[in-house]
Amino acid sequence: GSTTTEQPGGSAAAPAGEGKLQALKDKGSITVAIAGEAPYSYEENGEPTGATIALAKKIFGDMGIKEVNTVLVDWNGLIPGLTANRSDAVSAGMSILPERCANADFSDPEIMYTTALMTQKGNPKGLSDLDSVKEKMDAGEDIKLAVLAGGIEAGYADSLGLEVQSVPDAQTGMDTVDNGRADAFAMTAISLNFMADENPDANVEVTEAFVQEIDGVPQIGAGATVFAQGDDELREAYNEGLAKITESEETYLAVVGEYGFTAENLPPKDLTTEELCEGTPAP
Amino acid sequence: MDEKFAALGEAMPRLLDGILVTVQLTVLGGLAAFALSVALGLAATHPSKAARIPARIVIEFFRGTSLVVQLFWLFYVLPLLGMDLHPLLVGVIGLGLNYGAYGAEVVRGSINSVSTGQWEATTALSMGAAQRMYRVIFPQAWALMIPSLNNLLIHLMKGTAIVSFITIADFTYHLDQLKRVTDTVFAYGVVGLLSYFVIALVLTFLMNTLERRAKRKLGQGITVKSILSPAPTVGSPAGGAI
Amino acid sequence: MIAVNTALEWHWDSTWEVLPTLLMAFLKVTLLVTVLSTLIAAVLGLFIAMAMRMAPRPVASTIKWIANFIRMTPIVVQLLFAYYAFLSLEGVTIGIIVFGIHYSTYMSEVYRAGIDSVPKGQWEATTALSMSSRRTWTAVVIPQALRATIPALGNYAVSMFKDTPFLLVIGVVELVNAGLIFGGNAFRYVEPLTLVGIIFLLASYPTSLLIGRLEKRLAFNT
Amino acid sequence: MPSTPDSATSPAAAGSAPSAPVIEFRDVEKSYGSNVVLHELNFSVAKGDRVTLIGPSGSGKTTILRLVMTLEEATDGYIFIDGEPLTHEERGGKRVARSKKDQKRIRQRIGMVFQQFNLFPNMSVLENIIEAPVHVLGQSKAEATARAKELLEKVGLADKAEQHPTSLSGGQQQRVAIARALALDPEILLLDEVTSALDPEIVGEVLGILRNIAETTNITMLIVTHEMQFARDVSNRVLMFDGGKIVEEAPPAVMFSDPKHQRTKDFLHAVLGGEEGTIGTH
Amino acid sequence: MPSTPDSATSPAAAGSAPSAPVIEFRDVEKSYGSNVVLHELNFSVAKGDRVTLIGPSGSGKTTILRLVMTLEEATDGYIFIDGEPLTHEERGGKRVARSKKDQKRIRQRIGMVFQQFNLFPNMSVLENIIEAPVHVLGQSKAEATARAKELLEKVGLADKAEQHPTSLSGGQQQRVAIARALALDPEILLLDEVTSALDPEIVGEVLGILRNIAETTNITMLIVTHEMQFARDVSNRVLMFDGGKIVEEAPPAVMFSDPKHQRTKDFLHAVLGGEEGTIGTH
Ligand SMILES: Nc1ncnc2c1ncn2[C@@H]1O[C@H](COP(=O)(O)OP(=O)(O)OP(=O)(O)O)[C@@H](O)[C@H]1O
Ligand SMILES: Nc1ncnc2c1ncn2[C@@H]1O[C@H](COP(=O)(O)OP(=O)(O)OP(=O)(O)O)[C@@H](O)[C@H]1O
Ligand SMILES: [Mg+2]
Ligand SMILES: [Mg+2]
Repeated sequence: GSTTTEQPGGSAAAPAGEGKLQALKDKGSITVAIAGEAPYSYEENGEPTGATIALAKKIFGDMGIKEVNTVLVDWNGLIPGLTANRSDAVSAGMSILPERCANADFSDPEIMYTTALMTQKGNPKGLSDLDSVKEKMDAGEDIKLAVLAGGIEAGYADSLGLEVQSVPDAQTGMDTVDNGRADAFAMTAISLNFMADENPDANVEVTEAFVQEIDGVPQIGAGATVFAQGDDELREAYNEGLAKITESEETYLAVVGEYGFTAENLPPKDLTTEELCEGTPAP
Repeated sequence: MDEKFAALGEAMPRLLDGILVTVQLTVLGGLAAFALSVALGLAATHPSKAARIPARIVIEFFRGTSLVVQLFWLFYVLPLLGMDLHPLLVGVIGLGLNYGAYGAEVVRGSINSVSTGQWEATTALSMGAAQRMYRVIFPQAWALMIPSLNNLLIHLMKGTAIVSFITIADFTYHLDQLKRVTDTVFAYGVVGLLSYFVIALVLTFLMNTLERRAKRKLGQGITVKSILSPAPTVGSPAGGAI
Repeated sequence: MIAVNTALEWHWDSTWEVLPTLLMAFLKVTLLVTVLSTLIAAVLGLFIAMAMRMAPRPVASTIKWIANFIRMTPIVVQLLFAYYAFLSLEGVTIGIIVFGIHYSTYMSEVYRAGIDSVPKGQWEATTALSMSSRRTWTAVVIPQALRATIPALGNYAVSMFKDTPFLLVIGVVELVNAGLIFGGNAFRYVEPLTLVGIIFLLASYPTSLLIGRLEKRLAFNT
Repeated sequence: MPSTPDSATSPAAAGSAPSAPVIEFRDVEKSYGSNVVLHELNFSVAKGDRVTLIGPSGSGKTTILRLVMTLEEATDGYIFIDGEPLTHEERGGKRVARSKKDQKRIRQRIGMVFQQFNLFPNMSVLENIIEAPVHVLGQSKAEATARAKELLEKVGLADKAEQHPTSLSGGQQQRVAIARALALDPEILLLDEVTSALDPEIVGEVLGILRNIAETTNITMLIVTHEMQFARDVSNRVLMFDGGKIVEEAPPAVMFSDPKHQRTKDFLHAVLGGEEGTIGTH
Repeated sequence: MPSTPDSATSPAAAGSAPSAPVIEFRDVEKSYGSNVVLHELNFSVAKGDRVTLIGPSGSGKTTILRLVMTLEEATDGYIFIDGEPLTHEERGGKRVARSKKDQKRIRQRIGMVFQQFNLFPNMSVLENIIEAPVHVLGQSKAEATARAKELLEKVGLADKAEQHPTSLSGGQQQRVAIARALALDPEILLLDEVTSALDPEIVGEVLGILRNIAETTNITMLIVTHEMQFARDVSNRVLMFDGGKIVEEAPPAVMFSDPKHQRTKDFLHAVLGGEEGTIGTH
């Protein structure tokens, strides 16, 4: 079961720190927090599914933790829930960012992110990336750009000085484009492509993915599972399992391929969480 | 339209679960808020400063900050201090604290608006402080406070719509799911708002009945029409707001 | 319990980083929505109160039930409904309109009570002086009714202010949402949310005190 | 339009020739729901009459004044002011309401002073008094102010013009209310227990002012009061009411020294503390 | 502890030997802020005395009763009940407050009837009366009820025991309030304008009851009233107050027929409508 109301009471998570891994193995189940974002981790017909869920099920399953329970929370509740011990890990493809590393521990990179724009079919305003949006805006064209409230693209737009509309969720972002309230919706390429595929009737298309540069620095994003600080044993065990999957394109796509992931999303072997945490990703 | 109702039928068990959660939160939160209202309200009218000042601080604190922030703290920060509560319990406590602080003002105002003559009569009859409150003042203040408490209860019921924020799958949460398979106007507009309205009307009816009983005990009449009327009382002892 | 310590530690650098963002969100959204919605609610509320008093019965009771419906259903659901039903409007605009309409139903009751609070003797005196109904309203009833209503209207404005975090359901980045987003990005929640709480208290408590004093002064002079 | 009725029941004011009554009640009935408050009431008041209405609580005295002031409407029957029907008239054998405009025109000749003063708290004393002259009669502000000052002088409050009514004592407020009613130069003045909300010691001031008005003007007065001494001093007729009917009618000298009806005797006994003979003649 | 003071100013009730005063005011001063309401007041009341306090509005009459009932505290000076200090006592040359417990014990000997009755609307008539006997004196419910019925009989309301106070007329409510005060068997009964909220015709009933109590019991009474007739009938001493001071003190027969002080003359003139000599002796 996955909805919170079915929880017996208190938190379902095991106590943090030493011995946690063993405790989870003994229990045979683990609780991961998700934010309900397709195609990473979400619920369909009340059942958790998605790419990171598939990863979690495979990796934890191989460790002997057969059951992966999910708790669906608001994006902003993922990390507080983890520190408050309301979950054992966060499986939502959260980006590894330097400021985050000080307050929680990421696994090794699981997903490489690129950005894309969703536009109406035929891309009437001829937009290709955020720089093109900026150019046209500066040229006085009336371009409305939607971003997810609190999303990483909101940060990009802010750095570029773009006027934006915030939307509460991805679905709404697509609706705004479909209805013409916005001309483009910036988000990760994976999410946009997945949504566009799921909704063939919607009057939307997705641009080629791009890597946004801010002040000349390419913003390479990589997502990972998050563990509470101190759960080193658990995280290392997870990383071991993850390494077996990210070993080759083949093993990687066997797990996440069905959720629209491609080779592009496979993290390069030499990219480490430490580097990303220091803010010096390899080009 | 048919397919929407089909979707509604399919979602019905979950929607009913959601309504049950919402009603649970409303009733339990309401009871918690009421208990707190009385405790804080009595403390706030107490002659001793040692009782009054802490009560005032608690009241002002919980009235002055937002329910969303309070829920966040209770849900995510309390566990760090070693208090690990079930989400539903967090919801009940959060609603209870926030609306209880407002309710305390209602209780305080109602107690203060029992006429000074009644207070003086208890002195003239040598009644003790507890006896005075329990047997004379509170029963009269009770009739005065019900309409305002009803307003607060409706507010509390409306406030429960935010609890999906702390992972509770309440009615609004399931409306969001329904929206995905039908559309917004149908899910929020027709199903959602109407259901909430019915819950609010039922609550109001119950509270009006309570008020009628209380007033009858005081020998005051109250019409059937006023029981059915959902209009709020303003210029309440709390000063009107909320 | 290492996590406990880091999560609850107070980081001054995070504090200084988030404070400007919060203040901007407070000024540009929270305050803007509160002020504009209060204006809408105050004007619309008066119209509703007048319509309920003067319109023919069926119209008046229709208005009354609509007002009750709006008043007794969650503003969160109303926001969601309006946000998705009127996709051409921006979140902040939706917020201002929904808050304005929702609270106008409360304010109409305040006006009604204010008008009712003008003693019957005052109305009778205007009849005894053969005053016109227009003059009765403008010179006697409204000036007296407003005295009784201003504090209550102020209290509703404060209460609206405290409801603005509900805007987060439609993605409007007001004060609380700005704090949460900062938390979500930096994984630090203690500083932003404490500051949010303090800003709320700083804004609402003095306002309430002011209204309380206004209330006393107006009551004394009547 | 009915013809001006003959003054049938009204003994005209002492010495004057019989003239059309200023107020006439003809078969007036008033009920609230099933509660009949006035029963087929007939009486009339001649110009310059000072009529006092006395009687136990609930006997309908206030209701009569309120009917004249059009604060209430009679359930049946007709009231005439200077021979003209007030709220209803008989037309083709039917009782029909008069237009608001007609009612308003007639109402302008009538002034009323209330037990609770009912001054407008949002206006100064002067503004209270000039309100109706300026906005109803259309007098200029200067003209109305000059007259208001005269009236304030008359009630002994010339120095209070700029004050707020709430800062005045009860007796002072009541005197302002009297000035306000007089500012419209009414032909008829209705006074409903104008002293019963006042402290006993202040009552005298207000009664003194009213006595003075009665002596120096020719305004027709209808007075409800529990002050038997005042009734005696000021009025030329006393009507004793009970249960919505006139029980007895007489000049005050007769009514107080030698009441005919048992109900009147009982009432006077209760009100005067068992000494109904003790109210002296001046 | 001060010694029991001699009854210095109190003319004891007719015929009885001089005894310790039941109430004594010694240099009592009361002010609200800078407004001094009672000035160094000295007087005492002997057992069985019926003292009427008269005087213009604001002269401090109510304040005196409220001080005795401990609804207010004196700003200076001492009040003794049966020789025992009430709210404050002198200890080591200093004025110190007595404990709440002591105050409560003394207060139990005093009953008060208010102008506005102040019956508890959440209780029936009977419950109002037995409330204090049961919950303060600890009587059994049966015992208290029996006594309450007796008292209701005495005030003529035996049939109203189960009714709600709000369903009674003002006069009936006041009679219940009297019964309620008597149910505690007070030694002292304080009555503050108990008839002034009543309709004039009903006043007599209530005064009759009080007269009866005065005649059939030995309760010490302190009465504030505007009913001079009643003061005359019931009391054996009248204290005339003005500006928080006793202006004149005399038996009623003397006070009403031959007041010495000009202030008293003026007051009686105003209250009695200029006929201060007209109150007859019974
Ligand atoms: N608005 C009303 N609705 C119902 N009944 C009313 C209303 N106004 C007056 N009455 C009733 O009409 C009757 C006469 O009332 P009215 O005020 O004329 O008496 P009154 O002689 O002036 O008495 P009082 O001396 O107490 O002022 C009373 O029985 C009263 O209850
Ligand atoms: N709570 C109070 N605060 C301030 N002043 C007060 C208070 N109670 C009474 N006073 C003042 O004390 C003075 C005496 O009041 P008190 O009520 O004793 O007069 P009284 O003789 O009973 O008058 P009345 O005949 O009008 O009842 C008055 O000037 C009054 O304004
Ligand atoms: Mg009357
Ligand atoms: Mg008094």
